[in-house]
Amino acid sequence: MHKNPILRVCTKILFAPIILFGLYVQFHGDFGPGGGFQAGVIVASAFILYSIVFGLDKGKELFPSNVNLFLLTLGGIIYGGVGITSMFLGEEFLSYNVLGSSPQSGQHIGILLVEFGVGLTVSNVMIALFNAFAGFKSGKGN
Amino acid sequence: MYLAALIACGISGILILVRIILGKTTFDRILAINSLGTIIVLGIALHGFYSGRPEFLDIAIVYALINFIGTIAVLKLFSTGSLGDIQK
Amino acid sequence: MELVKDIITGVFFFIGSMSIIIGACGLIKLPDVFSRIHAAGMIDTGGTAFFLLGMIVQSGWSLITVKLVLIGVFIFFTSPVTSHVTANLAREKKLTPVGKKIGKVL
Amino acid sequence: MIKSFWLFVILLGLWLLMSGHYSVLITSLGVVSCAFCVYLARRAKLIDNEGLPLFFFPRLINYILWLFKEIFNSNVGTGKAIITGNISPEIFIVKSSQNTDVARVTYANSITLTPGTVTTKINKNEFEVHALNSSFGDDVRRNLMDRKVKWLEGNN
Amino acid sequence: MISSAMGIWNYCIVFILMMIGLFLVIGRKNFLKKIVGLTIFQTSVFLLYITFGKITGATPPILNEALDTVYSNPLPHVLILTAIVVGVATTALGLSLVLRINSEYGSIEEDDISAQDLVEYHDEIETSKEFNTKFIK
Amino acid sequence: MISELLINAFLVTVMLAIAIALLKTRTVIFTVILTSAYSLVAALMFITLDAVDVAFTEASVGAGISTILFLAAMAYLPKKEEENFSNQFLPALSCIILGAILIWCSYDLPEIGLISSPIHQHIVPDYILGSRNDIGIPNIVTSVLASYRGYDTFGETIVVFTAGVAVLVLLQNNKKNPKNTKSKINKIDKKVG
Amino acid sequence: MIDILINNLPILVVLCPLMMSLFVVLISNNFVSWLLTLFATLVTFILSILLFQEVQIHTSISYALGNWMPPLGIEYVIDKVSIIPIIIISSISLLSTIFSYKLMPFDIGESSISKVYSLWLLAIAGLIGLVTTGDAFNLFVFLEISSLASVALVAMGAKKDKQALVAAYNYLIIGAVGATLYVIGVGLLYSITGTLNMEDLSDRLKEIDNNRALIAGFGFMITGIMVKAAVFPLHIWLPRAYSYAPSAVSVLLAATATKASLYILARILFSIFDISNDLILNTLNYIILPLSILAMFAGTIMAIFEKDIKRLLAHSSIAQIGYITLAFSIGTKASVAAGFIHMFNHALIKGGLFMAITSIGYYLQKRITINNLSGLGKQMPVTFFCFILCSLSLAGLPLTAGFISKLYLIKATLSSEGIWIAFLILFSSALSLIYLWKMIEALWMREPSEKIVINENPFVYISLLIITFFNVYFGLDASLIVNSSIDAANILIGDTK
Repeated sequence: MHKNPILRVCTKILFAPIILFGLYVQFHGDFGPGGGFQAGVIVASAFILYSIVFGLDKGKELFPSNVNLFLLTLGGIIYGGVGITSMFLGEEFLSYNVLGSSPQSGQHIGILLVEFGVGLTVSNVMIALFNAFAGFKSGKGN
Repeated sequence: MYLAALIACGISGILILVRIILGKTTFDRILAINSLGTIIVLGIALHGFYSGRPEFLDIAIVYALINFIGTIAVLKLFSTGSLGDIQK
Repeated sequence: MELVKDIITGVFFFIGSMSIIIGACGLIKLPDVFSRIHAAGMIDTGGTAFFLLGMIVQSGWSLITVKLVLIGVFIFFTSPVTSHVTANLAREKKLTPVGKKIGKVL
Repeated sequence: MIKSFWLFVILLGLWLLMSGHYSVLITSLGVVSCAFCVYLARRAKLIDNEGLPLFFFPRLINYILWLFKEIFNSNVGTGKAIITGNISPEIFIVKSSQNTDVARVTYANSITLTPGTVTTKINKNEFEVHALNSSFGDDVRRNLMDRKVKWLEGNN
Repeated sequence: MISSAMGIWNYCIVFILMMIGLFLVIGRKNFLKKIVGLTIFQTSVFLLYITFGKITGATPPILNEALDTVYSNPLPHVLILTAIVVGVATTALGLSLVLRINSEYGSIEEDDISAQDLVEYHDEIETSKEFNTKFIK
Repeated sequence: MISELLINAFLVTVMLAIAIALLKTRTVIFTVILTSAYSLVAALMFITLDAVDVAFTEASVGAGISTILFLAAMAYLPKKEEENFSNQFLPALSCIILGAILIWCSYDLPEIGLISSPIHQHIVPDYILGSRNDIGIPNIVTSVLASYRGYDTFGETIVVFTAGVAVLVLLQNNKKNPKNTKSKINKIDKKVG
Repeated sequence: MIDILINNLPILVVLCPLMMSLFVVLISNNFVSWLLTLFATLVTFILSILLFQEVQIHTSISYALGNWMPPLGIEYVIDKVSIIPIIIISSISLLSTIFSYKLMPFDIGESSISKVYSLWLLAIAGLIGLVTTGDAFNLFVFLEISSLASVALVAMGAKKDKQALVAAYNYLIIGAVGATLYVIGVGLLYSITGTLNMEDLSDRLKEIDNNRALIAGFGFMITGIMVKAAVFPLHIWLPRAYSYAPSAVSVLLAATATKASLYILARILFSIFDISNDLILNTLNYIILPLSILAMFAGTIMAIFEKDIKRLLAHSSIAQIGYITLAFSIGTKASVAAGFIHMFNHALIKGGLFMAITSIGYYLQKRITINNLSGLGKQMPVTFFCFILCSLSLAGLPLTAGFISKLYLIKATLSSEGIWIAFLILFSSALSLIYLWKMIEALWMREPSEKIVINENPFVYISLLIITFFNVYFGLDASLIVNSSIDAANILIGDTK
């Protein structure tokens, strides 16, 4: 489908704004609807659009699968890491109060980081899922 | 006023749904579902105004986005037989 | 002032409602995919534009307006793409449109 | 590089318009996000005349207003055609006179965007157009929109 | 009166939707359709939860300046956010299994597959044939 | 506020229509399209029920990603479902019984939208107050999601992670070079004896 | 530092395998990934032992996650009840990780080992999280983690036999339906009480009676968990899933997965709801009791006629689950204690049997059927010896762990329900001797059908030896298990009866 100029031009123009919108949703989850999951899916959908239009190989070139795997775990590690940090600071797992100078700022930092971890994992898992499904080579049958 | 607009959306939504269920070719269905998406985007925006909290328009944008990508994906599936490769 | 706003919005909404309902009717009534695309185009352009305009009038200068404009821009950007790709594929899959052909066709 | 900068500015403007929260944290996150987007766009090799048609900008407003008028007119026309059932679909070829792909895409999209006419195929500078009835077809064949897009494109 | 009737109508339809989903899961033999049924089933359960959380005349649970605003119940929303993501994870895993099944068996109809399995099982048990030929060779 | 309920009732009925169409159809692509439509309408319903975050997620995850995954998988699957009416009695009966139980119990469920029911009185006021004072975030859903019930969200991230790893493992197995594998297996065999 | 460790024990037990699974994915070296897995399970085991000691001192530890007081936030509760499944899971997972070292690369191929170990850890973490949590919805999340991970692990058997895929698919779909039913139940209960915390839920449920939503909610929750626990008519996913899974995975799943669900079942029956409630009494007497008796016989009889040995053991698991639910359904302190004793012992027994059988099958490289086994026992004396001991334990012969649980079960039934149930238990145990004898006969008495030279590998049988040792040890001195089970029963049944 990349031969079709309309689709190609449109994808090229939309790619960056979609990712920006995803990041906007990511960081404004505190104020309105949105947050890690939704943002992750939106960012992933930009990559998926790119892969659909330009082909899976181009998509993997843009976003190599080992980087994908690394970021996929990094999200979980960030989330867990925030919890463990608060544990080392003498509170329970995932109690953000101790992360900042005041409980409220601690909560802010904690929620921001945690949502970022969620977004990272979700977006990378979605991209990985899409790549795995679209690039599936059937063995026998079919 | 908003309610009237919502009702209009509802009516045309039903009509489009009829087309989706009747639809002869798959292209008809894709077209109809794309229109349904647009109607729902409008419905979301209108409902925000109707219920007095119009600041949640992000959902409508996401909706439009997902609608677009979904349609492109279906069409890609039809043109090449899979979402991955780029035949032709 | 509020009244004027409301009236303008009402007019816009009326036009928008008409165009989406007529579009939906067209979607059912018209004979084949290619002509139905026009009806879908009516929903995507006329309906969206007037509904969004009506809401913009109501919201005045605020973030909401920005979002509404963004929705409009997005739909105006993507609607022709999907319409075109649908039509293109339908042509490639050898669906022959109802009606006459003028001259040679690609 | 200049184009990347412009993309960054545009994206940042978009962020600031959407955000509505101008605390230091959120704004700096916005700057980082925009930089990240530009980086990705550069990586994906999207920043060229197609991905960022800057040369449209000077005349864009004028064109959009004109396009809206056209869309309104053809909406009315299509509505009438649907209600009265006065349709005689036709399919034909028009030539486009633009030089760049972006401009051709703009032209094709503008044709599609006005209800009543749809571009069904594109082959270099020939478009196959499907029209709901001959009056829409005549509108396209008069090449008014073609000239308008040519004007929008400028002398690029 | 009307509102309570509407409420019961809502509940009943949501329950019927659930059962349609469940029926697709347990009644259909096509593996893909089962997953679709699961999606429908789960989405309907989400609807049930969200219906519990609604308060008439309230606004979405996002604070605004006014102190006397009534907000709908945010807890079901949180639970369902979790459940949606869990649901999509299940769907993805199920789909990948279906893909593998199709590439191994050449079919995704339960009857076909169990027939193939039965033949194979019988062969192995009765004749104690070496079952992983691709391994040994 | 009857109009709210009317909108809900309308949307639920639309969903019922889609579900019935799903029961009838045997074409895979149509099934996928209808599922997508079902999710879309469900998301609209979530908005009318004030659950904006859920609608956001349902629209992006339920309607977007699941549909794309279905489509991606569909490319390799048979396009038609076989007609098969045998053995549908027992499943149908059990579904009807379960549905009847649920409808029977709906008599005692709290009325929709009643603010005095315990579900709205017990913990939730604390969340609303706490979100304003302790956490300082306008979106109560986010504050409950990430702070009060942050551990649920952690679990959910792990679920997504699990699914990702599982799918990678499952779908990559096929693509290996068979020659390579065999030699490795032989090596293991030798080692073990 | 030690302070932090002790204070956060309840969460660390879950967190250790969970976080390690994130790191294991990234490692490409197979040996290192196994080593990390071993390390994580070892630490988990040590932590759970520490936790056991803590619980002996404090009776009940409540851990408020995020420092939010329980009805607001999620709470982890570890008391003398939940420590039993934690110990079971952590010990079995340690043993089966050792066991998996040689078998895993063989069963699934070398290329994806690190990812499989990550899933392995996730399954363990999910199971432990499932039993530690005190929040009805958080339970669902961990239920899904463990079930998704174990589905993927079962599907890994496809390398050897493609039927594993169908088995995994059925496991996934039935499991997901079960989980959704559970969610419906939680939702109905939530709608009438407004809380998700189990303790709070049980307090608030006491004030409500004769409510239809309560009855339906209870029914859905129980049904959902019963699907996961493979209680008799809902067990259809189990035999296939266990028999086609890779060897090490079937050890892990058979010994732990259903135990966690059974624990949840006990929690719902006795802790969230109240045993004095008519609803619960009726459910126990008229639904769970007959089902358990059916399960005992159906499982045993299916096992007798089964030729595929892994499936045979899976069928026997269904019968054993029947014993446990039977013990729960009688509902006295003694019987619930007997249920927990049997839960523990069954984990040991089934773990041992599956280890023995799969390590034989490992050398066999064929489907493990009765015919294929002929004469192999002579060539593998250690494995065979352990197999015999575990079998005796399953049949409930004296001086084995199985005997203790049967003894307590029969004592409990005699004191409350009368003689006929005790008779049925004895009868089905006697029946189980038939299939055990069938296997032993094949292994020892027959001549091998073809010549296979087998050298036993210590890495494979070391964990088998350990598990067999405990099978015998707890047959001789069962005070540890019996005492902790009686404590658990005391907490669950409380003073209401």
